[in-house]
Amino acid sequence: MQLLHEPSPEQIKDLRVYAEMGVTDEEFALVENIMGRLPNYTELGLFSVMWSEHCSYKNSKVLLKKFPTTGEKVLQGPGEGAGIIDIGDDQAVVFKIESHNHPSAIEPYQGAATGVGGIIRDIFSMGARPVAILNSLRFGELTKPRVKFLFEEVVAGIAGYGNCIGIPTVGGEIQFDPCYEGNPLVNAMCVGLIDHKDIQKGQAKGVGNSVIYVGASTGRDGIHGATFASEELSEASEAKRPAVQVGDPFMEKLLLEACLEVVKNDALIGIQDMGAAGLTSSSAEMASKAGSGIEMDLDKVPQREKGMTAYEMMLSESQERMLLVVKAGREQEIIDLFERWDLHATVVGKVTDDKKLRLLHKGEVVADVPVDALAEDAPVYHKPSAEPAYYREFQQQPSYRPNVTDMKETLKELLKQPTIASKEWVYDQYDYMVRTNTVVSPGSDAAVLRIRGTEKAIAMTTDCNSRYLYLDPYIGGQLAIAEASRNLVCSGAKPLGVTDCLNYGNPERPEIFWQLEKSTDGLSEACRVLETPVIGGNVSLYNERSGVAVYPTPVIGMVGLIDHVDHITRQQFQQAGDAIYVLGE
Amino acid sequence: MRFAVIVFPGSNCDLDMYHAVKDELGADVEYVWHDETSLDGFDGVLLPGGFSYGDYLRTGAIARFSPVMKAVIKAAESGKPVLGVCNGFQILLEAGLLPGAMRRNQNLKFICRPVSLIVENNGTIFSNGYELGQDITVPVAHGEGNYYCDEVTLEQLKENNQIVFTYKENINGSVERIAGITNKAGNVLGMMPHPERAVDSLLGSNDGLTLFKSILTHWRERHAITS
Amino acid sequence: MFKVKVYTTLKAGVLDPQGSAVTNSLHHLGYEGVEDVRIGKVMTLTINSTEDKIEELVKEMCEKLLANPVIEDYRYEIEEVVAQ
Amino acid sequence: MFKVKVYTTLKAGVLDPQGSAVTNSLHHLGYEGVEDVRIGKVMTLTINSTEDKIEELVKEMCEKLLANPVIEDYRYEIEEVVAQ
Ligand SMILES: Nc1ncnc2c1ncn2[C@@H]1O[C@H](COP(=O)(O)OP(=O)(O)O)[C@@H](O)[C@H]1O
Repeated sequence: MQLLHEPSPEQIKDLRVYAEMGVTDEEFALVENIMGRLPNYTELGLFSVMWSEHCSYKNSKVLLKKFPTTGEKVLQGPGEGAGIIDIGDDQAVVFKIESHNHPSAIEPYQGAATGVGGIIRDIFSMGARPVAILNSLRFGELTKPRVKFLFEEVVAGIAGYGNCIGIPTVGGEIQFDPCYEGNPLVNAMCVGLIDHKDIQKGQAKGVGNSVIYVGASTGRDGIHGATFASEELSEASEAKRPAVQVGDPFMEKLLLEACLEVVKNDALIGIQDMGAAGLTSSSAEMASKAGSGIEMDLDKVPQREKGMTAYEMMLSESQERMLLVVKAGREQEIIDLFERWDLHATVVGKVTDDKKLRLLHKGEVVADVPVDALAEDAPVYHKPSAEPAYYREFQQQPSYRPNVTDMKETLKELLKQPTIASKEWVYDQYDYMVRTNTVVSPGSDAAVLRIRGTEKAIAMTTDCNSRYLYLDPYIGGQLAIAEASRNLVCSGAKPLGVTDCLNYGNPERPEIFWQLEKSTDGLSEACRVLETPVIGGNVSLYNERSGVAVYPTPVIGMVGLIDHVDHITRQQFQQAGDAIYVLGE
Repeated sequence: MRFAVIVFPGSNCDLDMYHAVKDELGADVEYVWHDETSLDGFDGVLLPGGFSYGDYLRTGAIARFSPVMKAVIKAAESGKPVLGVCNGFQILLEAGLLPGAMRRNQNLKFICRPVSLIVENNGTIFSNGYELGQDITVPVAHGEGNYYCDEVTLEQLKENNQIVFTYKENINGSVERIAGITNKAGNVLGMMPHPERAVDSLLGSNDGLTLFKSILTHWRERHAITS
Repeated sequence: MFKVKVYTTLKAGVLDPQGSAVTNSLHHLGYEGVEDVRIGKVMTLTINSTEDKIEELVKEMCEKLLANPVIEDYRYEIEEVVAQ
Repeated sequence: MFKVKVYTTLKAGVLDPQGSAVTNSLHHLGYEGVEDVRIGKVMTLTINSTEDKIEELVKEMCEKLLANPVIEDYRYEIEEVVAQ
């Protein structure tokens, strides 16, 4: 979609062009008010992506506040690329989970692959070495050819990216249910290790310092991806879907190694990946967090296609790109460092003191917007909530007791269910061993990785039984946390903390908002009791197709610490003659 | 004995190879960057697995033009042990140091799992520590390990005893279940399975350690004679 | 009997990491004149069909399986051959 | 400026796992008439060169990098284009 002429500020207002970008009348009035004038097309684009649910959490913020996010060991809670928890000896684990649902529904291989690529960047942009990838997948019933295709391609995409970049994919979970048929869920989690001294912040500090762009060049792919993720899927939305992003894991491998070298260099001030809303979110957020401004010359941005507009460059979600702030005068050092990795780094701008994001293109100022307005001042909504009728009905039903006459047959039937059956077909395709730390591989309760050079190990898992949440979001939320904790404890680990990915339907529907509200209450309560703070996560709403919402699916990623590799316990029976105990009620 | 682990852009088993040699074998080892031009200070050369240059054209096709490959060829010609694992094997094939080529796995899927290998030749400098016919467990992790060579080449491989490892079950479609072969001189070994992932029983198997020990044993014997 | 060639190429604007890698490699080898490389697939199919159906058939197979319409364009060539 | 297309295909006699998989899938989809599928690559290169050199250049690039002579055959088409 290439516009010959961008609409003028007046046209934008009169023709309500903003509505096409997902901006409401009230929000547009707010933008006009903040700017003290009408925004031009590029400026409006910046607001529309930064104020999308995907970037601003405008519908979920009120709920996320309820999560316990602090703890003695928490070094970084929500607010940066990923959360960080201390594991002693001046080391820490860094982890985060993120969704890539809508892109995967359209182009499953690339959607899943770029989802993995994105979450890996979140980890190494903190300065951490990514050591493991996990995932959590939801599809419709495998009897449908389209579902089969989605399933096979998503798995291949995760494998393709993770195997190539050389980070082991060590765990995950998969559920099949008709509610996911039109809108599959693809969540990816990455876990990293870091020495305390290497922890980075994505901040643009120091007036006059240089803003450096590194990685893949910018194309017209993924324009408005964040907005796309904040709408329901439909034929109409698919027609205006952004151009598909193709992942380049080789490029990311180079970026990863180079960035981990850069974080050891004291010329580096801040670093952040260009994820959703690409250049816009990375620059605005880095400036806003530091209380500074950024001025960028878009002519300097490496471009893959000819004739790109400022709007297109700022909204592109091309993959494998990073934004750095580097001390003035030390740029060449950093550029040379990247050069050694065959990567092109370019100075595209500088840090200013006026708290504005100012963009130049072909010698003209094409946008001049307060950074806080973009990064902080998105409206916050508390949507109406209403208990759904289905829930009331369930509550009134007498509890159901299955009448099992033939235990063996029933067991066989259960084991045949794709959701329960072995997932070997899947993890056979993941290189779960690379970097040779995987002590407990996929197929057990939790994956366990030793930490080389120490006696310690970390255990990790992703879990969520969304049927429980559908039936009772409060209890179901608690159960999700409890299940993840049990999986870690059974591996010999003490749970440290949680990252969550909240996958729900359209929050503008009161029943859906109610599900969100109740389940986050349940999750929060369980996290408080089990002392597993939430150190980061992601929200994916509008997971609907033709009015059918997915079950409330807050996927829980949890990481735990094992003090000594000798304490690792496995799921399998170890030898004949061992006694078997049942614990609990 | 001093080993070089060659690092190409996109190598990702370099660390595993390094630690296998350093921590488990206890030999000297250093990383050597792809744009180095000499390997003179080293007694053995290890080409690790991974996805050099993304394996985007054909596996190993681009890496073989790295400056360091001239030095690898020189090392091979001078009789030093050269081991290529997985992508390392693919690079050796593309470079012509070993005969044949790789195709996609027969089921077109990446395969990662421990597999049984049969030691077909324990007379090489890489396999002298194994029993002939020994069944060892070593992990594979590849998408293109389906070895191909024409019939003439296959005959030569057999005649010269160049087939060192075969898969017990044909997991990927390889000609005659071939998992690892040497050059005619016997000092260059390419194999798809990862011996460096099987050096510590904590991670499942240490059957791969014998391979590294074999190299060291051979080197020591030779040096005992010459010195 | 027909010999059909189906060519798929990435749509303009879609990133082609393979092509970029080959371009870079050719530059390193000294072929500086290479400005761009895009990589696609060519599938050669031998099909038993009647003449009036073949084009429709090929089109269908392309849309359903051989090409990925989300990121690829395709074209085909059909040639009748005498079965041996 | 030249637009060059390089086609690589597996040599006759080399089993093509991708081709076999596509043949099977097509059969499953009901296209029983498909007897065989072979999959190759098509690389489209834009090259800045003089006319007398181009063919030699392309041949060299094929032999060195673009095709693997152990397992692949290649052919190419060269077309001169007017640079914009
Ligand atoms: N469901 C959630 N639970 C806890 N924290 C969350 C959740 N969703 C988002 N966050 C946190 O809010 C912060 C802002 O998120 P975001 O701007 O999306 O960062 P990113 O672009 O890296 O995902 C992040 O630190 C993220 O961890």
